[in-house]
Amino acid sequence: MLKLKNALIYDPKNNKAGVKEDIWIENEKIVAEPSERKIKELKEKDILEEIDLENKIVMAGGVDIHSHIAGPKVNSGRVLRPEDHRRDNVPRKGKLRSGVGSTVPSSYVTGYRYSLMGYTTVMEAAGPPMKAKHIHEEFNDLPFIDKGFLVLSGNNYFVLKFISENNFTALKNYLAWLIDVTGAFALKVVNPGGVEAWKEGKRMRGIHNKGTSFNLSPSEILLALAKANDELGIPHAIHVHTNDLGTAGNFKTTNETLQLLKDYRVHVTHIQFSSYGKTENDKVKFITATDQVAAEINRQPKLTVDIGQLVFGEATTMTADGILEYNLHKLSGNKWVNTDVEMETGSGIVPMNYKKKNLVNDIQWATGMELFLKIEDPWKVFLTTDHPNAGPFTAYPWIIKLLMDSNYRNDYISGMHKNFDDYTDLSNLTREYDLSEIAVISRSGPAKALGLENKGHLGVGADADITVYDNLEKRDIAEVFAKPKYVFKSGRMIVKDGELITELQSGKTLMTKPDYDPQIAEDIREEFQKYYSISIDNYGVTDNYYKKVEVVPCNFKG
Amino acid sequence: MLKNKSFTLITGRTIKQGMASVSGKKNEGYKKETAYVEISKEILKKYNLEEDEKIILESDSGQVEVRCKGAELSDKIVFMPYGKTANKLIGTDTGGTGMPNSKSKVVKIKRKEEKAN
Amino acid sequence: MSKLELTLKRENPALIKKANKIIGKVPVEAQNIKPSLLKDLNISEIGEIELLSGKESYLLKDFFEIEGSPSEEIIINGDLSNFKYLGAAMETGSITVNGNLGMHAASEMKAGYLEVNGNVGDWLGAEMTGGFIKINGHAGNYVGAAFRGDTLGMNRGVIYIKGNAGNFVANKMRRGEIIIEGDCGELLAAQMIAGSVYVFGSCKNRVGAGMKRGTIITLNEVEMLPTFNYNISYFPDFLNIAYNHLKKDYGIEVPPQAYKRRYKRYTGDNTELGKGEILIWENV
Amino acid sequence: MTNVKEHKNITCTFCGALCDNIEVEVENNQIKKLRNVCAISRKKYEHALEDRTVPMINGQKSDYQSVITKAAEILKNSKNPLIYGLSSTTAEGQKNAVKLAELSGANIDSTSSVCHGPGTMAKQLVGMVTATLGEIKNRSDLMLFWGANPVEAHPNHSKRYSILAEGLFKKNRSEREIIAFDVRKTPTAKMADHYVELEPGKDFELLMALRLLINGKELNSEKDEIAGVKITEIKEIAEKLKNAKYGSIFYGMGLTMTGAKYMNTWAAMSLIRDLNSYGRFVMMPMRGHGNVAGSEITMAWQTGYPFAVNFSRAYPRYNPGEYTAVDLLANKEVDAAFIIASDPAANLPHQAAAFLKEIPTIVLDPHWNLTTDLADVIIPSAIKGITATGTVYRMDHVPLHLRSFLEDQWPDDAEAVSRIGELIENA
Repeated sequence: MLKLKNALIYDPKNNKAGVKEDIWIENEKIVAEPSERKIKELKEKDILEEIDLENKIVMAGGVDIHSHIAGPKVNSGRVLRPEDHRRDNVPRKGKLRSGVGSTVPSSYVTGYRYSLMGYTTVMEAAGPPMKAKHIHEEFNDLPFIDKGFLVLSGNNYFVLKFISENNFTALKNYLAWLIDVTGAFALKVVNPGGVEAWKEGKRMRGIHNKGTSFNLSPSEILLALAKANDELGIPHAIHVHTNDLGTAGNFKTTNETLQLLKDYRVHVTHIQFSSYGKTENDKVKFITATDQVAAEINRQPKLTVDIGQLVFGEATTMTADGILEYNLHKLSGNKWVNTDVEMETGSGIVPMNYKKKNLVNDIQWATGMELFLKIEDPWKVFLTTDHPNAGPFTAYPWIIKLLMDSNYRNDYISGMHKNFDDYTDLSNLTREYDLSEIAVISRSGPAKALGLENKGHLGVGADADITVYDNLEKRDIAEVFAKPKYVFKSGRMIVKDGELITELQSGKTLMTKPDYDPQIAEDIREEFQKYYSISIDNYGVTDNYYKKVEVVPCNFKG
Repeated sequence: MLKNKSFTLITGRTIKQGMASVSGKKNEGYKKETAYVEISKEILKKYNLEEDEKIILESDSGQVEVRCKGAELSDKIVFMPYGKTANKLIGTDTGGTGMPNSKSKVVKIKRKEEKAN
Repeated sequence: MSKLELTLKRENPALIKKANKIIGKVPVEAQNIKPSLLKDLNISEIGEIELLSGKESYLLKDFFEIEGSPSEEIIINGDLSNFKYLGAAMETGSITVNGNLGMHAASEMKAGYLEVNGNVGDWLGAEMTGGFIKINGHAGNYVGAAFRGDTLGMNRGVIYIKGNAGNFVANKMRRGEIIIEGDCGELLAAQMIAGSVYVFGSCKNRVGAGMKRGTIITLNEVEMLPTFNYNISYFPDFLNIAYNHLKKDYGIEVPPQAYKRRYKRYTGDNTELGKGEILIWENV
Repeated sequence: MTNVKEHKNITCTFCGALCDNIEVEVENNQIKKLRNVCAISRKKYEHALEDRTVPMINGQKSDYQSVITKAAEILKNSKNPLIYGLSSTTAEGQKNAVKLAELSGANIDSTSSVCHGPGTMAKQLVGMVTATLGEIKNRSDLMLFWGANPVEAHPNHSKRYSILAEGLFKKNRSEREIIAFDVRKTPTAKMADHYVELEPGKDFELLMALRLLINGKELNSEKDEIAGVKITEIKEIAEKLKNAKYGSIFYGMGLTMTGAKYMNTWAAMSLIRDLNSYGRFVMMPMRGHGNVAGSEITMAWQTGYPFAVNFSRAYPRYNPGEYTAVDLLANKEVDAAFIIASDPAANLPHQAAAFLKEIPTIVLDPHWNLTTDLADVIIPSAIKGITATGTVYRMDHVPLHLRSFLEDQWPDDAEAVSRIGELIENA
């Protein structure tokens, strides 16, 4: 048994903000304080380990609700960018495997750097079902952290077919089957309808026009998926990457989407990219539209979002939204990868370098910041950089500093483009996050939104994923959050004094198993065999790919 | 003169080479299917080479003795199934790319025994 | 002025032997033989400098006899064709090699001087940002190039090769000058962004493929890509100035027939910006 | 009593097309019947249990544990070993090989470097627009084969994925136009609507000329042909490319092994990229070996790089031309070699492969081949997809799980490599 004593606990779910208490850990879980007799017994047997955390800040391990860390698209990004790795080398150390870092690190290094930052659970944001085995193969080489993946389901042939046939039962069965056979955690919806349109060589705007051979509008797809997701009881909402993402004036589409889905659970991801206004008489065209978007979020009780905060410097954009990456390529002239995945989805990759001297990049940066500050309830907004799209996840400590310290933020703004204030109102925002709010946006909130009841808090029964930070007094906030004093994963110390313990440890793969009628596989068999290029019998992920699995129950009730 | 004429050696797969390679690399079949050269029928005729005649192919990396086969080919190229024999002609210079000149090696044809053109 | 002289031992740990016969050589990574580092050490400390050969770590004295005194000026004798990264990231001083030298010589060089009395391997002066390199023999591929996937090759500095050079010379070059007295291989100045390359010998195919800007000057006919335009045949004054500068500032022997003569000017690559130029000396 | 067992949806691992519809009937650990196989695949299955290797050290028969121990000793004691091959083993074997390379400070390279590696290098310059094979089957109205001859290298490709396949939007051959670009009229070229014969080594020039036209610029050639193709014909081709709704190009070694090598593929990738300003257009490398795509994939997630990786500094470094097998062997820079599921003595330039004879060489392979002839240590192995399970990646990076349906006396590649690694790690 392990006792962490005298810690200053920040555990918003259990209403603790700087409360000095002890934490007891046994068998990977946080447990109640044992009886005095038990403690005496443990001491006598010398199996009670105590660590004194006097004056240290203690939070649950960080939870990232949206990050690109494994699978075909991420790996293609690695291959694409040898120049991204060359100067960031991680040698083998003890049992820790070697690798490379920078914006698309190798899988081991991804695990190390999340762990070193005190993050213990990360959700891979977009997996093509047909290549799910690849994701699980990489998961098995992604050490320390618990992870799961969101399966792409907004442009799949059978999804579009069943919706267009009004066959809602089949849709639900298909989605549940898809999650089951791919070992996914929840549903991801990327530019619904728009990815199919891209494959058909068409462009779609907004959510109301019908544009593809399936004769469906994005709104019809979104509504059906949100409803199916709620009825299946999947612990996480549908995870939506909006239509028109990245384009000036897209806040209208975003707000229409939010209003359309107001009766269902929705998580809108990297909403920074979806909150732009448009100025017509201007070369820049972009302007923040955070007032409008934040107002809608503040109005809706079920809705959650993550930001996708922009970070200046190198990034590698990657998404299932193929047309978006095509546009980024046209805009930047940078190298461009596109992969259309049959019957399911697309994807694209473009390296980017966000520059502080670039006014549009500044506006994007401000859009993220403003949303953080204008969304009133921290339980609705989560910290992400849509790694590695808007920047690498290793920038989280810096973003935390920007949120907690308005002086630092204003200093930083003073280095922006001279016209910055004409397009943003960040300079007028004085709000500062406190430690409890930081704990919400970086662990408790995302865990709750994902439906992970054992994550993101330090109550009895929680997973013993715990991060210990030095006190902020006289310390740089970013430094403190970048280098936790200790990190515990499943009750075992994995980081000490900013260094990884040199033993590899595997985390769990998080999955859900919603109920469905297995007949669905037979119902789709004929078309599958014809129009996929592999057999339906070779499609599913077999058990040999699963090393350490936790099935999260589907007990959401609407 | 045949000895003054250069060809680009194209190595590649053939279905028989594929079948032979999975039927045991040590078998005669594999050797047979990788040890011939296809040459334009016009060239054969022009230089009085016989179908199945043994000739010597030579590059700056080595030489091999192979049977020749007439084929519908441009007179700029000769074709060999890829394998050990063809690889005696392919040099190791990759020009810094890691890839040798497996389809761009310059070769010459020599008669086994000199006979009048 | 004092100099430091290193002479490669006949027997050294990089040799691959079979029945006492040398059959090959394991690469040695020599970036630590760096003037800025060595000048402040004493001779015995210099002997303790780490050199990696394959996966094994050795000391400089395992490979070299050390003579002279600590200095920014280093002379190395011996066949160093398996020595890589000599002069890499070098910032000051000079290195002279009497013998051949391996890959990545003076790659990412910032300043200083490297001279090789012999041949050098690939990636000479790759991504260098300053300094002067003189090769009295031949050079390999990727002279002054960008590393894999990178956007910028050589960005300032001078590379002067008396002999021939391989493929991909000046690949993605951004700034600076490369002068090749001999011939050069394929894809000279491919994807060049800017800068100048002079080839007094001949160039193999695909000169300037994908170049955006920059100038290629050659004294022999070139097989032009279909993506270049012929503009004009003229007497470019600026070339005489450039040649004088090469001679005066770098001591480069420009062939006399190159001066004050007619050149054909092509521009391209038209699939890119199309602002690159290729000047070809006209033998009229 | 006979014990006949039928296995369906078996994946053939011969080529990068990885047909996963093979049906096998097995009786008493013997294959009795095969369905859906191509001519090569049939031979492969029929020969699977023949010509099997046995443990050998220096030409003497040995036992399994001894060859594993000897292999570990060789790799541990060498200063700069090479691990090479990998394209015909499983992803599990490849992963373990990368770990072994790290543990032994080795160079690790796959047959990709002499195959489609140049395409990957081109991708690192310009990116690549691609799709899975089913997408091409379902949508492509214009298919180009460039320096690729699937009829002989991937015999079921045309039926399953391309020329003759039934797709969702494109139902059959008559709904697709096929153009073949090659230097000789291959059997694939004979199936095309148009055959464009190129002058050897001039692919780059033609691709660049097409790019120019696609970008709306004038083609001012001093000659009336480029790469042996008339300018008028090039203009017609450019128009066809521009008018495709969902064009596709399958490219083979004809691009990667000739002339400008990876810059050929760079030009092709740039052309395909540019064509996406008109309709959609995608490209696909016709990967040769069954899991050569997997070798790049597994190496990338572990090291960040697809092939040509060096571990002498205990972290991965990448450089084709330096850490690639042909260069390392030709320059005589390695002092030991471990060949995994490959036959460099047959497939690499002779002078490079010959160096394997000079240095301690270990071969891990289920069958005798030309490289086992010159090996010091031979480690037998189970046969992937027949007697061993594992993961393979198709040419379009679609993963497939292999099942085994015959029994074997030897452990598989993944286990052999992992056992060698353990001996080094725990030494």
